[in-house]
Amino acid sequence: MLIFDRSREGRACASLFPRLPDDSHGLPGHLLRQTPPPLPEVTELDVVRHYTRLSQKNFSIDTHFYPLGSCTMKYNPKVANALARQPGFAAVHPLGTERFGQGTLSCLYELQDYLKTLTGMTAVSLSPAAGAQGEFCGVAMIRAYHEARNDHERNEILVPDAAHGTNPASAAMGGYHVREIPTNPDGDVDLDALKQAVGPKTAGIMLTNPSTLGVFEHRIPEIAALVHEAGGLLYYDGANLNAILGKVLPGDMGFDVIHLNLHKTFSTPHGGGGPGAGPVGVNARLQPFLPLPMVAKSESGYRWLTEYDCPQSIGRLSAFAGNIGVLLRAYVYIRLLGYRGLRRVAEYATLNANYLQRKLVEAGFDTAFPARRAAHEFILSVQRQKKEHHVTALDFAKRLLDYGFHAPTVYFPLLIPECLMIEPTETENKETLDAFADAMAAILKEAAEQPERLKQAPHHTPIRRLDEVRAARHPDLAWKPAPGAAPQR
Amino acid sequence: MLIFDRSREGRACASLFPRLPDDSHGLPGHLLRQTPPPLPEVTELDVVRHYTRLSQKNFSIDTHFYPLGSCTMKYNPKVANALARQPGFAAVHPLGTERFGQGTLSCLYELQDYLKTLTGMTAVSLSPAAGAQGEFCGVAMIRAYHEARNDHERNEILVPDAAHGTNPASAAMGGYHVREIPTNPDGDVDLDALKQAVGPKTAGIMLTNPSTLGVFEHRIPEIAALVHEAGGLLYYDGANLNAILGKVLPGDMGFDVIHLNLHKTFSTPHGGGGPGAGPVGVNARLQPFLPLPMVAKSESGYRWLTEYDCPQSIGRLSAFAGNIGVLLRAYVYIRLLGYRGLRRVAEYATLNANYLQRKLVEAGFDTAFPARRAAHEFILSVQRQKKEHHVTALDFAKRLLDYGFHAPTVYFPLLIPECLMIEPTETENKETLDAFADAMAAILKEAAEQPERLKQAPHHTPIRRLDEVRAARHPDLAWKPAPGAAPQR
Amino acid sequence: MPFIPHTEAEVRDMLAAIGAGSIDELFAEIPPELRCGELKNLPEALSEMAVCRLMEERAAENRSALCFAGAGAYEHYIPAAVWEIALRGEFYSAYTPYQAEASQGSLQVFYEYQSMMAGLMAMDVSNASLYDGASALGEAILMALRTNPDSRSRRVLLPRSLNPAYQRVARTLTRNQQVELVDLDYDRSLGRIAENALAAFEGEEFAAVVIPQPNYFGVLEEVDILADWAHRHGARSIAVVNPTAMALLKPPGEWGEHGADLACGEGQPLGIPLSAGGPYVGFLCSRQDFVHQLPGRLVGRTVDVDGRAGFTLALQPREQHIRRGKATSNICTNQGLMVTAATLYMALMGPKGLRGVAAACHANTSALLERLTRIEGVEPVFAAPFFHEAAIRLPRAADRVLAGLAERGILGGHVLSADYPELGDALLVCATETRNPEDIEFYAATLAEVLPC
Amino acid sequence: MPFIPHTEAEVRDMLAAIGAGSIDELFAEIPPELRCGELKNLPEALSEMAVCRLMEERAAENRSALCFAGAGAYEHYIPAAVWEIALRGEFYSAYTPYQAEASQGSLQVFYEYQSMMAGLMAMDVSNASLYDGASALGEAILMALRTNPDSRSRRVLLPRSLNPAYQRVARTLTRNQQVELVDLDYDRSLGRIAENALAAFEGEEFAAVVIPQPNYFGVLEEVDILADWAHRHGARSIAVVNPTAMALLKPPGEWGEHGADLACGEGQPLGIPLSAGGPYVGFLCSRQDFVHQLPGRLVGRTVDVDGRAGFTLALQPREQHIRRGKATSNICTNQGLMVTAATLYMALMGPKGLRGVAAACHANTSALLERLTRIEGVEPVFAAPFFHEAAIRLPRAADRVLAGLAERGILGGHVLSADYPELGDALLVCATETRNPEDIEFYAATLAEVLPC
Repeated sequence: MLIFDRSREGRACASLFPRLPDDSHGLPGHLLRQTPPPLPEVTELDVVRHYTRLSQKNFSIDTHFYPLGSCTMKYNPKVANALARQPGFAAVHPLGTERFGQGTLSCLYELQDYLKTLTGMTAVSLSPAAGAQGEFCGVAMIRAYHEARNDHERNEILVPDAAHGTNPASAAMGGYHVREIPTNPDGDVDLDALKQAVGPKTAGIMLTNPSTLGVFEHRIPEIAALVHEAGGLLYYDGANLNAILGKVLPGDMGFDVIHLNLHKTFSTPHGGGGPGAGPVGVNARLQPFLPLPMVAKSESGYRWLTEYDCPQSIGRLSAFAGNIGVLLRAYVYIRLLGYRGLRRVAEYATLNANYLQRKLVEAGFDTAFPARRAAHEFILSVQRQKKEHHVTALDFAKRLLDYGFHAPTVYFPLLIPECLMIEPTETENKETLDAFADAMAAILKEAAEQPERLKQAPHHTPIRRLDEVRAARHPDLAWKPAPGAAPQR
Repeated sequence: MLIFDRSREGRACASLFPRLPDDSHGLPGHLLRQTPPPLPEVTELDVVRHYTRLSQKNFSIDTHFYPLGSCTMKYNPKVANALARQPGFAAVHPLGTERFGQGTLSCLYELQDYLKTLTGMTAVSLSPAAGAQGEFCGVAMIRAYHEARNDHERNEILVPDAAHGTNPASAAMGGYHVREIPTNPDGDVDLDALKQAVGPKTAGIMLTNPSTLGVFEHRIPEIAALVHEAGGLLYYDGANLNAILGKVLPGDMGFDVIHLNLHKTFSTPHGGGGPGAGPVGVNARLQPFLPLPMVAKSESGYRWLTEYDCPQSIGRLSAFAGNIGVLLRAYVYIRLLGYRGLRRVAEYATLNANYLQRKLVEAGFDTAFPARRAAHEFILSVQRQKKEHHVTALDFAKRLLDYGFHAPTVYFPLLIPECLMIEPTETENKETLDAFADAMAAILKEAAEQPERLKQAPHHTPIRRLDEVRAARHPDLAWKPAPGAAPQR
Repeated sequence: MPFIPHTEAEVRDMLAAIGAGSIDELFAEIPPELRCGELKNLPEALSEMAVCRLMEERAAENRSALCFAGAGAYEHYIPAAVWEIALRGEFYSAYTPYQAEASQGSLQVFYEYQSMMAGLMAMDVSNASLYDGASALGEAILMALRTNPDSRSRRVLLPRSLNPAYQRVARTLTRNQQVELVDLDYDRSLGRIAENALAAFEGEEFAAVVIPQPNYFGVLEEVDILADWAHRHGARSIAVVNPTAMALLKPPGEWGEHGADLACGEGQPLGIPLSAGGPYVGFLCSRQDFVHQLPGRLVGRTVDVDGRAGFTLALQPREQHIRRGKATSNICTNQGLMVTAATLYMALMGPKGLRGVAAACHANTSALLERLTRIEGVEPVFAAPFFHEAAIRLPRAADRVLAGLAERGILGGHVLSADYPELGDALLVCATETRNPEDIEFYAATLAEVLPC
Repeated sequence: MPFIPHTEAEVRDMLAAIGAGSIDELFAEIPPELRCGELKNLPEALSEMAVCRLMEERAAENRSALCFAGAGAYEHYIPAAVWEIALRGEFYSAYTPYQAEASQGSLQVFYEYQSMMAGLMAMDVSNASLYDGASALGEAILMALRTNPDSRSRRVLLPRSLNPAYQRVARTLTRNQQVELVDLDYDRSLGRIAENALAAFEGEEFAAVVIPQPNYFGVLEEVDILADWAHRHGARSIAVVNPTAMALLKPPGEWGEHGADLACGEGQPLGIPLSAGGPYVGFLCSRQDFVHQLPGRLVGRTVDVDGRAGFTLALQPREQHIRRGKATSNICTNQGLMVTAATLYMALMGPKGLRGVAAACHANTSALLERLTRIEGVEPVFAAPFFHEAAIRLPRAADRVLAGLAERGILGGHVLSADYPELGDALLVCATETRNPEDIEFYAATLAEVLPC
């Protein structure tokens, strides 16, 4: 039932109406709305009951294990939310930050510093609102760098075929052609192919390390040398930084620019899809091009850096300064963990991944790169089960929901057929991993003995498998008032 | 699964440990604990996930219609909670209230005034922590009044047989004998019986009006006259005040003392059983005996009244000043509704009750007092269905859970056999009442056609009917560490 | 109409269904002469926005204080997860869990609370809470009398070292029950129950003895001796303890040879905000064989018809809604929401965390006492070991010193002279884990500044 | 170990299962020369209590301001129920709803949001949000180009009366896409798009025209004329609107003869706190036939195998995780939590409530303007009707006036001279429904006091 179905003409949350002296506003009639917007007319109880019950239909970290590869669904500390939402932070108008928001600015300034240290970069801008915006930014800085050197021939960005879809999409938004680099059977970049691809047209390469295949690209120094020698730059997609936090610095691997996903590595909430935050870090040669604003410290306090300070900046990405509430949560997280705790993140994320991989291999699953150590995530392929029992990765995923576990990422990366990408994160305990492995083993047995159980799964969720074809062919994207409905007054 | 089952030795929420300079405290060994308390050793994620999922097993106003007679389960405005929990209110130490809590005291002072107006009483003390404590208080004041007049022979409190169990229990705690007064078939007090009972031993009478039978005792002026002429006092149990708020003042009905249930009439939360608040109001003759503390206003600000100001007070009921956080919520509620809104509470609660009663009578249910107008609640009896189909009020109650409705109050009042006491409150809308009536009608049909559906209900709740006999015979009231478990360090 | 959903059309339809011409007609059974007019001396409705602004102003009229007061209510750090979860609508807006199948969330929480409290106290059972610590003591005294029908006495020994507020509440609650509360004096130099005062009662009969730990002065009582004394005199021993302290100190169940019979106290330190005094939560634990005399709610674990473990209100025949005038108490609620918060707090802190809090409180108060008594004219009142409070004697009127500190934003403690004139200008001070060295130094420096005035 | 559950015994067992001797061994594939040492210039861990105290100090370093600034971010009253529900763990800690069966809560919320936004804008469809209003405009411009392949032009008319921050972001986002953004000047006395400026472009070809309502100066544009102009010139019309205003003003779908083609803007006024600038939420609505060119998430309603209504991500082939380099955008999130809050806000306010907010904002800003321009030397800059912001001209340096007001706790508005030097010492002021008559009087009195300095 939609909230609109609960609406009754004349019902309202009366205590939310501001008191009006009078409603004659004197605005010109031809610019006015003629019929009220078709928003629901309900009481506060209707709203609270409707959305509370809706919330209960969600899986979430707070209720379920969420081994969603490449998404780093770790526990989001409650205190980070509580502190970031304090009225002292929430009430600051963005255009009054320098005069009324020195406390906010001090946190942002320190966060810039912490992220520099954690990435081995020279400077950081916190303004990108999400990983993809950080990527766009990184590409734009690469472009600005080459253009500033009057190096206009470089029109290609290299991207491994295993990369996140955002990498080529961001390169395209930056006006680049995308050239895919194949992957070796061991999961590393095909160096020979890279050598052939790299050249005077190469603006840069976008890499995740550990890669989306869940393994550490250990020839990264060679890759860096190759690209740099050709005049290109290296972009680090920070999606998998959780695997190496405090262990290896992207700057030390030779990367020139990096974006971070604070909603992954620094445990800010995913919120059902956002808001995230995607700060970018650069080494000295890209520093002039960082997006605005950034925070600087002076004797009179903290202040925003603007176009006057940074004339070569690629510009602004949002009307104000990005997702500050998210940045404050990440700041709190870093202060809670300290440098030792941040390093432990990578250690225990890696321990959990390798342990769970071992348990699942023992249970009879095929892993994509059996010879390799898993980073913080790993990939199973159920291609064999598909051949033998006609069950797919999607069927495994849906059946897991019945067992009370969120599904892993499926069908990514694209080059592993029928794959399940599993990232347990460091905040889950051994019993949960064991219970998940047991569920996977049980489903494997079901796949052989009663494959229909999987194909028709899930059975116990609020709804079952949806008609995606109908959703695509006849998209119903918005409720509309019934055509015959009396016009609302 | 209990939280203890999730415990693992050595696991902890490390960020919650205070930093200690050193742990050598030098306290005498024979006064120290030898083994750590058997609290669970878990992480914050364990705690959040465990209790979030537990919460989802509850019915609540925020998720379900709760037609629980005599409990006034109306919507609890979210803003009342948000405001009462502001750090400015939450951080005040009780012994620093006069110096650091003038804002809190101003709200309490005004609340005292509002409740005086709403009850027609001369003075109010907010200190009782719940309705039952308010009742105890009222009885104790009646006793103190008679003792102050050296009227020591009065050792009886009259209580109608339909009264809440707390009434006789509170009278007993006040040291009184309880004498029950029977009820007429029309639901009113048996005046002849009252005339016979009242006399020189009568300390007072405890009444709810509208009564627990859901009807307004319209001979209340006669009752008041009878008791007062005999030298007794009238106590008003405020449990049902929602029915007459702003319509009739208990003071005008002749009552000398009243308690209020703020968690009913003033919409403070029930919280799974508490905290409530049970302020008491009195007319002039009982004023000297009110419980402490109360708030007074002087030129230098607000201050607590103490034993020095009120030497005849019955004393204190709690270490400090009662459930102040609850009082603040009630204050907010009153400010949101204003005097017109408070009066509407009774109007629409009564409208909903009479409408729902009519719907259920039409559906074929027997109502306890068909000749009477329902107040804010009414009583059905399924005695006929019990005789015909062997289904009980409890069966109806349990089956309602399957339909997504909380059960009404059952088997109270005791004098109506197989009764269901239904109070919809003013905050529920017509569709909800209609849906509830439809569910009741469907269950009535089931009762005739497939009574086992009722007897074995509920079918769809997280657990089904519990073995109460086992719970009573072999009470398991606390988890204990397994006897063989390794001693915790 | 705030919080009322009815549209005009619906009101018409509903009245028609009822067969009434107006809402007012529904009140026809009320004698007209009783009806009141509009209560215009109540305020007009405010919008939620206006109420927020009003309450923010009121909150701002409360001044924030650097708190060094205890005396029964303690500032502790409350982990953010506690109220985040406790205030979920499913807990906040649920009723008393009479319908077990619809209330497994609250019921299991209460069962876990009972388990944790029993464990912390090393007692067999705990009820699901009472209003606050002081009223819990009142109920404990009445319960002790019920469990001791063989005693010819209805006298109860009440130490003067017990929180005076608790003494007062115990008197209010037991006054009409033929109970005699007998004062037991304290040692003026040690600050704990005086050996000679106890000796003076040797051979007399008492129904119960109340034993605080730590006592009101923060001082540790010799609980083994006291519990054994009670037992020897046929009296029930009633422990009144601070729950935080029990992570560090010997719990009531282990006092003396037999353990205390009852243990009660204030649960506020377990995650409940100070909030000017309430709502708090009283706990009451007892020996297994007294369980039928416990007042208040109890939750038990049992199984459902399918054999699954489940929880339900247990032993309800003790209670007023069944036994009415013969119930163990008139109480018909627990402090459910506070219990939920306390359970979350204890689960989050665990044995190590709670012990850490206790140890930090003791260390901070020790540091505070040491630092304050370096000030000229300030001295400790008592010599015996203490937990997280201590009395200091000041060289001038304690109340005026407190006023001076308050002007500088410090709640400097609680003046003892009203209840204990014999102690002179004594102040009860407290430094929990929330106070850091800079706070203590600031207090000391300010006190030094205020004192000479 | 904060947030890490592993006990020592478990680590041993897990390593044994893996066949590794230590955790460090798990990192053996990383070339040793790349490994970093301990990052000691990061701080040590703090306890949650210490972090709270730190952040409370930082929050206190933020001074509270009586806010009269708008310029793209607006202080509105946020009903308490909004974030109470939006922050429930099930919304807060959920991922993007790829697994529909495990995400019906978020999916239905997003569908309802899309429905509400489409209804508010009188457009056919809305996406499930973008980062903020400015980036939504950037995406809208790129989308307009994609939907207009017949146009030989890649020129887009960008009014100078549009928020300058939006102009900047549009430039950043479109710079590498061969788009030419062409300035469209405003009338110096009316404060809206100048008729003669538009006339100067008559006959030229544009791919899109951006139309703000209200514009940056708070002034109402003649949207019907502008939308029709765009249509006549083969250009897509892109509305940039304030969502609160749309409860009062003609919505984009009804502009001119055909309605705007796209409508975008900032959703912050719909229940999102100011929070120094973010996170906010951008909305983007369009005509039905452009839906395959929409960037960002879209949720559709469909049925499950049992025929029950359910919700799922729709038209995913538009997106980067499927189409990669050829996607409609690189965006792979929406602002889910903000969308949830905005949905709750709109549901709570309803049509009457939102209109009431809009009307109160207009009335308050009218009163503010009237009151401020009674001060000697203060005058309105523009003569045309406005919504809830207005520009005033000051008799001395606007920035110094603002500094004077700030000293007295007032955020007096936003200085226009940096972006519009031609306007002199102009200040953009705003009074939403949160400002009451006393606030306005206080501002005026303070301004009168500050001005002569």
